[in-house]
Amino acid sequence: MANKFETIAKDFPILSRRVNSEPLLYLDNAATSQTPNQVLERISDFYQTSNANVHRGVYTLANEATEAYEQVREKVAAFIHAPNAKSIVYTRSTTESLNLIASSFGDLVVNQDDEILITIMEHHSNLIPWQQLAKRTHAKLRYVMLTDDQTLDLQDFRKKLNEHTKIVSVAQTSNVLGVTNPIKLIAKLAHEKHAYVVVDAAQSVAHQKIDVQDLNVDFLAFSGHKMLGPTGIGVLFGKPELLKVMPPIQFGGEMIENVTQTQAKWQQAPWKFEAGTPNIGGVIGLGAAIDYLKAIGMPWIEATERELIERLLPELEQVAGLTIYGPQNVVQHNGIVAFNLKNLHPHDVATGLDMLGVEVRAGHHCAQPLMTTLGVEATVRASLSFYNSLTDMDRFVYAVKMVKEFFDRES
Amino acid sequence: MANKFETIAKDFPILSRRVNSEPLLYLDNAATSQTPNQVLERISDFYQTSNANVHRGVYTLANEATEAYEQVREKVAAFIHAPNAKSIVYTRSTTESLNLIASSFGDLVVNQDDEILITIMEHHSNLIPWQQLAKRTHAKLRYVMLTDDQTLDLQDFRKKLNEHTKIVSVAQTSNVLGVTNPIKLIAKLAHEKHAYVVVDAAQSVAHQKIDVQDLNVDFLAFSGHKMLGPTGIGVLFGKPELLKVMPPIQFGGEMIENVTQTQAKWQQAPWKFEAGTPNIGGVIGLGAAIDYLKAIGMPWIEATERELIERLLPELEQVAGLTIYGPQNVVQHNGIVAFNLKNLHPHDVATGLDMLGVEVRAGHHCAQPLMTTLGVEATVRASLSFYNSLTDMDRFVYAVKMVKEFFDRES
Amino acid sequence: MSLNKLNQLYRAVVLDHASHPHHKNDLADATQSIELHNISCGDDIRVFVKITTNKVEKISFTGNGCTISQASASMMTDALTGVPITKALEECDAFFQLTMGQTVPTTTQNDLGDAAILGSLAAFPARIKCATLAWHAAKTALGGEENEYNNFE
Amino acid sequence: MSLNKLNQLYRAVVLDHASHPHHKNDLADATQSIELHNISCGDDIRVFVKITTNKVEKISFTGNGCTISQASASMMTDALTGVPITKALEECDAFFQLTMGQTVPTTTQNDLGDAAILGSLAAFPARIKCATLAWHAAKTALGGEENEYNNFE
Ligand SMILES: Cc1ncc(COP(=O)(O)O)c(C=O)c1O
Ligand SMILES: Cc1ncc(COP(=O)(O)O)c(C=O)c1O
Repeated sequence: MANKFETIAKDFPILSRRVNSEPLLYLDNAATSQTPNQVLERISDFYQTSNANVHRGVYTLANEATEAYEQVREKVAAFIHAPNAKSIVYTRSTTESLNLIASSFGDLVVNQDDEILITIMEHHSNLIPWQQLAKRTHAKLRYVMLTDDQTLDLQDFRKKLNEHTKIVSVAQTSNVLGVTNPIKLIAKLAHEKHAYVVVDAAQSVAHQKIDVQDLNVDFLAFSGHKMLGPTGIGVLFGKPELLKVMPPIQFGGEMIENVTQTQAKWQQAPWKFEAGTPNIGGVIGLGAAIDYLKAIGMPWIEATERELIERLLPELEQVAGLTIYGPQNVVQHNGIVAFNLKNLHPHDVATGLDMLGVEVRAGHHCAQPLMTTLGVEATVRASLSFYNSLTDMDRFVYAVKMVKEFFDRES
Repeated sequence: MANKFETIAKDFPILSRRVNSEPLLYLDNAATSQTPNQVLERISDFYQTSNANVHRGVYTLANEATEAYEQVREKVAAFIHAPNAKSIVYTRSTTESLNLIASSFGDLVVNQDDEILITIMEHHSNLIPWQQLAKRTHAKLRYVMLTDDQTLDLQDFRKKLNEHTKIVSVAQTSNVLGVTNPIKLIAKLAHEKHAYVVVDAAQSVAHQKIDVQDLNVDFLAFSGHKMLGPTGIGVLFGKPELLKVMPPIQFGGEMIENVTQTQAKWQQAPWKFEAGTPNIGGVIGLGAAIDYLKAIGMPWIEATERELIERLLPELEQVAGLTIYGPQNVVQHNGIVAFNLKNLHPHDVATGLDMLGVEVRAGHHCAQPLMTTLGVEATVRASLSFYNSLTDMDRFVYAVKMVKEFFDRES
Repeated sequence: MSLNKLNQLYRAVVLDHASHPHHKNDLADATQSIELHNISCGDDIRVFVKITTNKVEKISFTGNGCTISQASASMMTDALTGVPITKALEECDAFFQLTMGQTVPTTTQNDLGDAAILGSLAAFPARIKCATLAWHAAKTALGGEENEYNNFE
Repeated sequence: MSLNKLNQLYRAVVLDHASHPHHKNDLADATQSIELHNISCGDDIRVFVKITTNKVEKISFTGNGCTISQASASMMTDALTGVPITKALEECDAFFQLTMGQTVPTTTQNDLGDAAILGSLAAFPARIKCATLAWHAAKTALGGEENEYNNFE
């Protein structure tokens, strides 16, 4: 396996840079993943050989660009086992995907006194769009809370799910708690109450195999930049029959079939949602990222990340005064580890780690209501990727201890 | 100058590829521009050395990324002489910028029976958002028509502009007619009637110097991919006092200051409009594109393109049965040349040209109401850039003649 | 110069169909009609069909477009007139395969008539949509494809 | 190992201000109060001022944050208490310059008191916002900066 790590590391030149004179140890993969050379080369190559606008020209170059752009749609569909490419809408990001559902589909199905059910662990991007929808429609936004072990409280979910629930929207993997929620079960229960199910897969798509048909979800959103792709490209999967009835929310070139001075007729889905020149280079990069992930293999990625977390978590727990959020049992905990050191503010800890070349997040992680529930202002968060090594885990724990010592000595 | 052309051509490797066994002659610059190596290298370099999410982390890498991202905002502001970086909002494209104005600002200021004034030469992206706004608000959408010379009829503009006009939205340069509209005058007249002025600068930003303060426009929109930058990044300039009162239309991470279970407080502009992870790589690329344009020099670009069009237009006019749309006087005509050959459908012409390696658009150019006004279904369109040469112009005219001969012989 | 390649596409029969299209008219007694647009260029085709006892008794078209789309529409009406619906749907699919460069049985090629020569389109991928528009409209009108376009808003 | 560099930032005086902040309380007779958030992390500071005859008679703060933000807020209240408004605004600007690594006159440094030592922040660019939050709130409360944040929606 050591060999595989070394080969992989070569694909990510940034991993061999230095930060504050120390070798970079990048542990903020939940914020954004690093981008392998293969993705960057594919993008450059596209611009240097086939760059043209899509869906517009009848000439050779435009046709090449359009084919490349549409082929990635097939690739994305296959990657999450969507029924067809038409169920894949390109967006900027998970955030835009979720906003599109809330604005277009939400306004279509949610009425006064209906309920929208989300969870207290949601990222702001899967929270504010629903909060706004609830305001617009005078519907009620409800939150499923946590168990004592800081995982999703399924009993509370069953309790809050009812005939008024129109939409259930939930993260597949929390970006703070290190838990993955039982989406298949949630979807089954929600569908029994005739609610639609939206899944925020931002934190899961690069870490486990996703099968939207097996999960039987209505919508699923994710971002290219968290799965080795470039920024600026996201995906919204929607069941074709739902995408079909949803109105577009941006208007302009490419998304229309016909326009007169007084009216316009839309294209069919997914194109009706893609107004204007899309992020063509971003789509090409996303395709390359999927190729890369598939070449490495999602099962290998899952297994490797499991090995890493099983090395990390027990060691981290040993550090005196260190609190880990989310489930304490390593088997339930995935590669996202939020924690705090007693009496130390997470920013100060992160600055200390930064001095040692270790890059972790400190803050509310765009999950302020969750912070309130956990009773903290902020946390430190380390998040792994398959390109991290076991040595990285040891180095990280050592760095945490050093930082703790530094502040313990000073204060 | 020949030397400068050769140096420039080296920056665009795509220009030396072949299409249908002929050297590529790319004349669809109005659809999207080609991307110089300098831009691609800057993007790759960013991913390989400083890639991190912006505005989120307190560690070194995140700080580098955020600074790079925000420095480009200053660069964009300087490029169009905006009063400050805070008046620059990053979007996906011109289309998204225009939708943002129509949805956020439009709904704020337009009421029943108000009028929105656009022109018949608008691209669908500067038309359908207003058509939809008019529908939502029961306002009236009016169109300024063309003179006999197929330029904007300023008399008609003065006639249709009145106290009910709330918004005037107009392209600085048409993507079909080869005309540039007198924005400064239009803005002056509109402001006299207390209307707000929106400018679609998609086709002008890469071809002339823009000074939003001198023009005194309220909003201005453009796309990176039409100015040597990557796809997926656009800009909305807005006067700070207007951006300040506009509500955001997408919600999520990054755009908030504070969130509770029941409410949220937005960041200030421009960040309140940038929900979720933005196209960071795209922003970096846009910065590099601006650097490239500035190094070449906007005055040089303008002069060079003028030289090209003055070579092209008279030659093209000589071709029997060829109709050029827009002003016939070369002095008024810029580097976008829409035309038709008698009895030939533009698609067939474009396929013929494609066989000769010449890539031009054929179709309605996302301007169907304009096509109706011109009395055509579609046109061929050749559009130039400073990286085209005088020889390219000659080759293009020769190719048009060959294609005409082919079809004349066949039919 | 490679305009010779154009000869493959613009053969006499294509140009002839385009300038003198067959069955280019409304059908007053149509049982179904479908309009489709070629989004990249604005070409539009409306196809009318009159079905009796599971047969395409009449099929015609109206609309504007390039040589290829007009010729293809004309050839389509020739090929499908008087043909049982199931067979007509098969011919549509065979035509799609042909334009994508796939081979189809000689008997099917024969059924397609003049349209079979548009197999040469495979060398002009950017123009395939021009040729297939009328056939998609026909297939939709015959119930073989869903019309996924939304209505005027 | 480069934790030594941390010593520059976390000197005794900083840690002392952070653990025993001065003027950390509401001001019942405040003439103005402003709350600001550090968006990347959720730190929040509310600054209260009581103005009499163009002077900062009292200034205090409440809120949560890291060592740097708490220490800086505490130092800010020390520096600005009793100072004429125009001078207080100048001190805010001087503090911003200092944290960006620019030099300011020694007399101004003296006016800033303990806060001057946060000039070492220039070596920690990611933390500048932590330190400046309280000063921006103060400047806004003193009318020197516009509060551009929108209200709760
Ligand atoms: C769970 C979750 N949802 C949504 C998002 C938003 O993703 P993006 O910023 O790419 O839109 C993130 C990432 O920050 C996330 O972790
Ligand atoms: C005049 C004009 N406006 C708007 C647009 C839309 O630009 P984009 O597709 O980059 O959003 C274009 C480009 O196609 C254009 O030519």
